[in-house]
Amino acid sequence: MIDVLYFAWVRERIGLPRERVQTQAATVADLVVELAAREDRYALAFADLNSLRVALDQELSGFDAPLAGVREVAFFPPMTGG
Amino acid sequence: MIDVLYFAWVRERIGLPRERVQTQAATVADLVVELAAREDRYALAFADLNSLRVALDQELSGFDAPLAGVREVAFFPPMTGG
Amino acid sequence: MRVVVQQAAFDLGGESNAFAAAVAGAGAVVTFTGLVRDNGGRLSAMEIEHYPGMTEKAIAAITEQAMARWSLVDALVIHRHGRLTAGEPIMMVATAAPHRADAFAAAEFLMDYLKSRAPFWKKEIGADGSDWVAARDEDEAALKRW
Amino acid sequence: MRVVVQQAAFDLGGESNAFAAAVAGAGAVVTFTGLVRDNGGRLSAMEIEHYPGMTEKAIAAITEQAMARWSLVDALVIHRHGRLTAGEPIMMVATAAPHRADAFAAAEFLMDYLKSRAPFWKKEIGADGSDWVAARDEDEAALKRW
Repeated sequence: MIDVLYFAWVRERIGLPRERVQTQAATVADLVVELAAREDRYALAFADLNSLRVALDQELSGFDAPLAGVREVAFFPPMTGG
Repeated sequence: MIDVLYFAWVRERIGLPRERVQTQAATVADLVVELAAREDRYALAFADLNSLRVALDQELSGFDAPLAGVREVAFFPPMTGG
Repeated sequence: MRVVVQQAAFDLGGESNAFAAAVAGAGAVVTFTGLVRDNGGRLSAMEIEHYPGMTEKAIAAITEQAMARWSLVDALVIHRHGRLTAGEPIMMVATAAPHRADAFAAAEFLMDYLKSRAPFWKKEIGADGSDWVAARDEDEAALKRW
Repeated sequence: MRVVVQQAAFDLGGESNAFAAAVAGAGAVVTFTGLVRDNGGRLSAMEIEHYPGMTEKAIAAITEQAMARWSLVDALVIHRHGRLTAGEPIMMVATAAPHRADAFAAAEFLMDYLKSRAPFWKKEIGADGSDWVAARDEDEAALKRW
């Protein structure tokens, strides 16, 4: 079980800020495929990976990163701080 | 007659902040020659023109600039503002 | 070095004075303050979402990088989240160094990284609806100079 | 645009707040503050001589150049003269622009020109005597980038 968090328009499209997910996905990309297959709102949120960023345990990461040992995955659009 | 002003170590070497000077000098360089010929303290102040800057009527200028119509000449070392 | 992430407003002047007073030996202090632009009166508010936990860590890591890379005496980052109105300060950065080149470079570095690498997302609330602010290509490109 | 040349101390925080409050439409405010360095405790005071009349004109001309060259909403320069002690603010610059790149560039431009083209001369007063601060080659070189 991992915690999956959504921010900004990813959160709005999926309709919730976080959830616990039971998964055997080996990588972030595998997890995205699983989530996108769930429902339209997930498919819509994950339609374009180029417009998404991912953090694993609060560190920016890539979609090819392994999920072994990861407790928290967050998906969000490019950041607009400052 | 023009007003000649001295700042920083130029002022200290010459021993006064400003004076009225009667001159027929055509350029700043000519005026420098006249002043340097006066006394040792002037010669010392004007010994190295590379370490001096000049302003004519409060605008930075060059040593080859003409003095015609100029009312105020200022000599000083490179500026250290900020 | 101090990193603050908060919803409450901060006092730019008070923070600037406190920062400048505490940097013995520094000759140069640079501050950057980001304000909510009113976009010609079309913007009524801005909502800033963030990722609690990661935000503080990401900013601390960026600030430590700046401290290591330039001769800084001190650095400060304050960043707000929540709902802000036009003209309000969103965030500020302050850097102090013996000479100005380091203070300027470190402040620009911090801003470039905060823009694109700190987990904040801005939403503009206007009279005709609201929209997430899109990341600008030039902000991503700005990171390449460091 | 505001240019102030004065002997009296100024309040960095108060000036920063007043400046930021008056720049409607700006998203970015940059300030630079120059402080008297204590040089490891060797400096007891600094005396700043200037050229009354030319100083104000030179700073106004530099600031007008900055306003013309970048998209600035406003700019402020305050520069002191007279006797200052270690840690005291010597001068400040503030710039406001829609975006940060303009605010940073204009502030750096102003600083580079004030360093080498505004008629101020600094003398450091220490325990073992006093000395005029020499202009640094790198300050003259910094002008070449503009």
